[in-house]
Amino acid sequence: MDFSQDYGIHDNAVSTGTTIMAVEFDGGVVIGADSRTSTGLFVANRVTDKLTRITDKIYCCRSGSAADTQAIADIVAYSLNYHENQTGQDPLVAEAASEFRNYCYNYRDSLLAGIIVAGWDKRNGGQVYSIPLGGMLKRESVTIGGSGSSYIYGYVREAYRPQMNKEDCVAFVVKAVKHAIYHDGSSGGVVRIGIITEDGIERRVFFNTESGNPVEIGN
Amino acid sequence: MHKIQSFPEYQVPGAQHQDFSPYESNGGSIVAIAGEDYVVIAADTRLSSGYTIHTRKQNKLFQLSEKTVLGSTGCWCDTLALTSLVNARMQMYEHLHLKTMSTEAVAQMLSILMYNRRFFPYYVSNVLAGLDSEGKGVVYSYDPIGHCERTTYRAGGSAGTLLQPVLDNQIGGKDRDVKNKPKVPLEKAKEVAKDAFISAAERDIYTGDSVILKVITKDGITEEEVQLRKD
Amino acid sequence: MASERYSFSLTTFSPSGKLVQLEYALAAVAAGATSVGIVASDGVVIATENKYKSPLYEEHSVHRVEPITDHIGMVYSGLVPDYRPLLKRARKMAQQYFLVYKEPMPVSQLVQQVANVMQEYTQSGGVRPFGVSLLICGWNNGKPYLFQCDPTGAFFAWKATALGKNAQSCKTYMEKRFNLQSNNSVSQSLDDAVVDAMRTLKGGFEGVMTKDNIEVGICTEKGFRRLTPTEIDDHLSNAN
Amino acid sequence: MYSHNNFIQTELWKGGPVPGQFYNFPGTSQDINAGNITAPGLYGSNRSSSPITTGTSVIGVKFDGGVMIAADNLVSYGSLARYQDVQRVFKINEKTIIGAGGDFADFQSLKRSIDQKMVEDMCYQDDIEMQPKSLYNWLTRILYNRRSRVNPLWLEMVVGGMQDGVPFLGHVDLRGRAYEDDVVATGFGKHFALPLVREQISEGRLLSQSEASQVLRKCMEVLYYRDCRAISKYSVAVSTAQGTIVQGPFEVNQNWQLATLVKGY
Amino acid sequence: MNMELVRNVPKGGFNFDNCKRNEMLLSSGFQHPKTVKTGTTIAGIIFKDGVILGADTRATEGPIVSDKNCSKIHYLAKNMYCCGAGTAADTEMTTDLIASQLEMHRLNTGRQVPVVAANTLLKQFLFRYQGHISAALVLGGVDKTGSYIYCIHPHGSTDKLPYATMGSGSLAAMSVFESRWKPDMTEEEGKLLVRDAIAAGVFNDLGSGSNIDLCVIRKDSVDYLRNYELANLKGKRHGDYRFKPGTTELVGKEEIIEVVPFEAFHKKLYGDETAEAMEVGA
Amino acid sequence: MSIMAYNGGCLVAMRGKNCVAIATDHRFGIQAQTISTDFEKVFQVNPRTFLGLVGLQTDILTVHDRIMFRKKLYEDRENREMTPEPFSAMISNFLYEHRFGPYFIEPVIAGLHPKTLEPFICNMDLIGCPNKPDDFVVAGTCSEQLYGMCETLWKEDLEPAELSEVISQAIVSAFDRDAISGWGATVYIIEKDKITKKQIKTRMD
Repeated sequence: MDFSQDYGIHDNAVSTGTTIMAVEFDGGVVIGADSRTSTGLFVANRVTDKLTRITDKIYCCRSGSAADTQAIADIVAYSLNYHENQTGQDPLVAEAASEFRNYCYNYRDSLLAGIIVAGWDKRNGGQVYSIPLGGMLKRESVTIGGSGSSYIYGYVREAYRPQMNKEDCVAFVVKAVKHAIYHDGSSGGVVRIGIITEDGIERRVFFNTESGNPVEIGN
Repeated sequence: MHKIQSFPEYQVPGAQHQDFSPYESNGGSIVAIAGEDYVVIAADTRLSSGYTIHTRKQNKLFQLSEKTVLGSTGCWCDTLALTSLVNARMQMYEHLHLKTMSTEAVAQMLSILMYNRRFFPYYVSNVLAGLDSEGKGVVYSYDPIGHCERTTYRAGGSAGTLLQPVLDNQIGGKDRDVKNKPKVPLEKAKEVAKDAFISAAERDIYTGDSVILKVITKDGITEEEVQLRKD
Repeated sequence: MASERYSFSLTTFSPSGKLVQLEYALAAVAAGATSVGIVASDGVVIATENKYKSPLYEEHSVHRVEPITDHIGMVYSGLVPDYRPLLKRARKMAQQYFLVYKEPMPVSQLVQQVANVMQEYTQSGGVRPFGVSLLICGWNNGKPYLFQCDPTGAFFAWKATALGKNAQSCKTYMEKRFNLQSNNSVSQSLDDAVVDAMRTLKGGFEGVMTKDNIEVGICTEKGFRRLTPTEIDDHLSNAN
Repeated sequence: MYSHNNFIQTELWKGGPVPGQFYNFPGTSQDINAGNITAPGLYGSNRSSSPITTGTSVIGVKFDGGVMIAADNLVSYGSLARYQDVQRVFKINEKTIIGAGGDFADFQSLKRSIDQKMVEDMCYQDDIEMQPKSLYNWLTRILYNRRSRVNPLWLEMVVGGMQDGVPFLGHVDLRGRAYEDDVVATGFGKHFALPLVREQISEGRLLSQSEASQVLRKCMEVLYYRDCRAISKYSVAVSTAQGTIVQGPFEVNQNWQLATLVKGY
Repeated sequence: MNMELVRNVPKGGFNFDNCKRNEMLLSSGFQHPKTVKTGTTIAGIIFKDGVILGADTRATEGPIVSDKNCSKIHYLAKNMYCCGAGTAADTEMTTDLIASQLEMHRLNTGRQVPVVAANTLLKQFLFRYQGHISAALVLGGVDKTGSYIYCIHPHGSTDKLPYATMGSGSLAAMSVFESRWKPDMTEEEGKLLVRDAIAAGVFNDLGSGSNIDLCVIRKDSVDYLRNYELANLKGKRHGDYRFKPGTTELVGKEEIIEVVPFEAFHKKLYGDETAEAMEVGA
Repeated sequence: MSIMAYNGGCLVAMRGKNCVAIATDHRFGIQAQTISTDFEKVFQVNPRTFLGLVGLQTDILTVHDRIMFRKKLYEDRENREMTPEPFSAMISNFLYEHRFGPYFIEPVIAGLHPKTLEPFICNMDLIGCPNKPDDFVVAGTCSEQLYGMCETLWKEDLEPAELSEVISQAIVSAFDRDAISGWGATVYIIEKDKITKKQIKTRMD
């Protein structure tokens, strides 16, 4: 009997139907994400943290199946930590991205994961790598991902300028994710922002209020 | 096939492709017990589907005349359609013949109305209770396509399988070394009907909230409500 | 020595019918620190030396008395490194038993299984016997139990026993005490047993016995636990 | 050998009994499972159709002296939150209000018919207005009719108003399943709003008008948090003895302070 | 003797021997049998001094209630409990297994296990089975670093939250949390809130029912409040359903089987062969 | 149709005052065809413990064999009687081992603890989820009918004689409304020092 006929609440896998984004700037990267996790039409978690720590200066933004992306992120974090201990050096962002790519590509038929890897390293500064479904890997100076991203390609293309400073990047990402939240039913909640520089990460949360202007709160 | 499927670029992301079934089970149970000069019919008042309770106070007993009450559960929209049809037919009969339909006639008509929809049946479990032309209590039970059976007691609806053996045992007096089956007094019938629902509410998730009990005698119809579990 | 010719492989008997590797393993045990165990009517105690060769050691960091489940505990004489894997295996066995039968593993069952493991290591290729003997104590069926497991895979139930360096003198001491008692035990009660265990250990103890160089575990109806240094101190004053 | 006679099953009477085999047991339950009953013949059993432009929950509550129906102002196009200023609750006349969830195109077509009726009503100039129960029954029959043709209007509606001076509140869905209660809801509202309102009206107590609007406001807030197809703006239709009125749009209260407490997974 | 070598002795882990046969049986048109599900409302919150977990007590087999008073708050460790929804056997066995791993971890490390360790064990276990073990869990616990509630889905994804619900009644329970939860509640407020959330599930979701269980975990104490509230009692029967002895007709006379001592019974049941067989072997 | 109903059959166990009862029908069929009418599904596994298995007949035999093997292993190894609690835990564990390729049976266990004489009843689904209520447990093709009967007839603290009547009436009335169970029934009443076995007269159709 189709008990949960209505909205696929119980049978569906949990997915982060998501908008995620990352931008490089001189000296670091800004990453951003909405905070909605859904099963079918039900919001399973409205304050999800999709910005996941891999090392102190490398983070990933997760979209796709929550279970798959969490599992991969855990494995990569473990292996980079091991790498760090073995070599005594901070891993490169490219190494992290390549590690992610390996999992996403090798298990492309059994995983549903679209990931953005972003961070800062000594050799190349702030970097953003995009790993969409299928497991290809591409470095980009600005990238977006997740179901909500299709609504903001135009905006991102229009509003992005190379060489933006940090705060401009933050404003740009917040605004873009807010647009996606506004249009995409699978994205919602607050906008979480991470600013990764040489000094590590600074986290901010922007509420999505009536006025349309994001309100910054300390974190 | 929908036209949209041949134009994949126009498919709507996130639109839910839902299969439509015209039927839905809305739960509910009925118990009817006929005696020498009375008939008791009871139904619970929970209307539900899936895991949701739509309302806790849906009366599923339809009084058709002074002597006849129909209990109907299953697909609630079919119940609504069927009972309003029965009501209309009975009114037509009354206008045409200048008398109220007898219980036997209602029973027969109901069977025909249901068989009319043989290949797209009313998905309902009907139990008709009334006094026959001799004033004796009588119960008719139906399958979804109109097969009609005259009995003295019957349990139907979602907890029908649970309760039928209880009635067999307590009212029918089966499986016992009883040579002369005693006639069931009205009080006993009411007791068993209520207790049957208490049992059903324990184990059938679609039966609960409260039970409405109607007693038809030559003096008319009385109604009683007993509360059941609400979970 | 002639026996050395037959000691290159574990699975080879000497002409006199001995497995000399096992005798060497027992020798390793006999050279280990002394452990004693005493059963009383209301519980069982196990105790051992935990001496440090240098004052630079951090005390109470590595334990010799360890719990296996809530109601079973263990101590050893012999080689520490061999003790750890056995302890881990024992804990796992106890957990697996509980998962299947939803009742705590009887002490005798655990002992049998641990002994099975130890026996396997006397007969398999590429391994050597464990260099430890174990004292396993526990409570079930409303009774205290004390078992000994040897590297050979043999196991015994005791009212009181000792392992390690001074085992023989300890046993002699306890036998004497046993003969003085009339209740088929070395001690009157668990509290007495703790004190008796300390006195027994003291027999061959080099240096001064303090709360920091012995370990004591007790098992009663309430389960198994290691005594804290303060508790040991209290009992030590009685033992003197 | 004999067990491989599956071809008989399909050839002779699909779904019927094969010699020596049962197809319908008492006690194995589920034999009268809605999903399994097929309607062979002209119509086929299932029709695969899907609503495109949809509205989500509608909630209706009775209070002492009237009825209130609330719904948010969104009509989605799949997962796109496309039209964010659509009213989904309506005043039909001075005695009747209605709220609609489901396929909004289907609703608009129904609404045109209803409006037509209102014009007719007005033309008679007899001061007789359609009452909510009439509309409720009419909708039930329309929807049942369409479902019986296995071509449903993909709708779930709440009808309310004053029936002979007494508050009336009913619910009709795409199959023509209709019932009345003191609180009704459609879609996600069934899961989120009913518990919240039922908690307050247990023991048969009726809410006051301000309590009713308070609890509706709370429900709309929860729905905004937890329904992927809801937005924060909503409208309310109210019917009392004084007449009917649609109010709004209102903005729900939001509290996201929670987000600052959560980090990692 | 190495008992593990003997045929049919459980090696641990799942056994897939029957899969092929079952697939064949079921492909000839038989339905797969139903397992007991706990439709369930489970919930957990963090309050000022710890966490509170709650659950209903109904287990169902399709539309039939198969257990009216099952307990869905499972023990994991002294400082952690875990509510389970989904297939009853799965939640039961999964939590038992993890509890046992945690106990071993505790003994081997010699210190209290942090809640996050339980979360990791659970999510990795469930992820390995890719959702085929249908256990939806709310894990709650207190350790040295603070109080935690984790929401664990069958596929192995987790959410760390201050309040969480799961099961078929999760929506009803969540509506209560969303409208009344606030940070730093007192224990009394917290218990009332969780009770209300579970009650919302019990009374509005048909998959949940019967009683309300609570479990309060504080820094150094736990209150497992089994049947905290008997929300639904069986109605009082009106009739008397006793039978006179001899009502049921028998075939022949009743037979009395003597209760023999275990040893004799064992011998009778298995015969004496075992002893002989051993001797032959020797 | 469920594979569990292929051979038909039903079981019920009840708790009484210092006693337990377990009842089984006698039918073994293949779908509608009745093969034999003396297939009892209840086995005495210890002096005061009974195990009932209902479902696919081939699995009843297999599972019974395997469980008895494991039980004997336990009893020989530990040299003591297996009490009902660990016995049912073991069955639960055995069934869950086959989580992804289950045996199509449902067990019912009824007995008295050999020492404390505490009554014990338990049933499980086919993958071993234990259910130990303090009233009654049912299994088989007419479990719904049995639920209805037991909920109505059972009450606390029934004496052995009363319990015997209640369980007999419950199973007979229940399987009279089930086409693939019945053809006779056996009831066992387990008390401290005796077990009463009764064959009940029933319809044979």
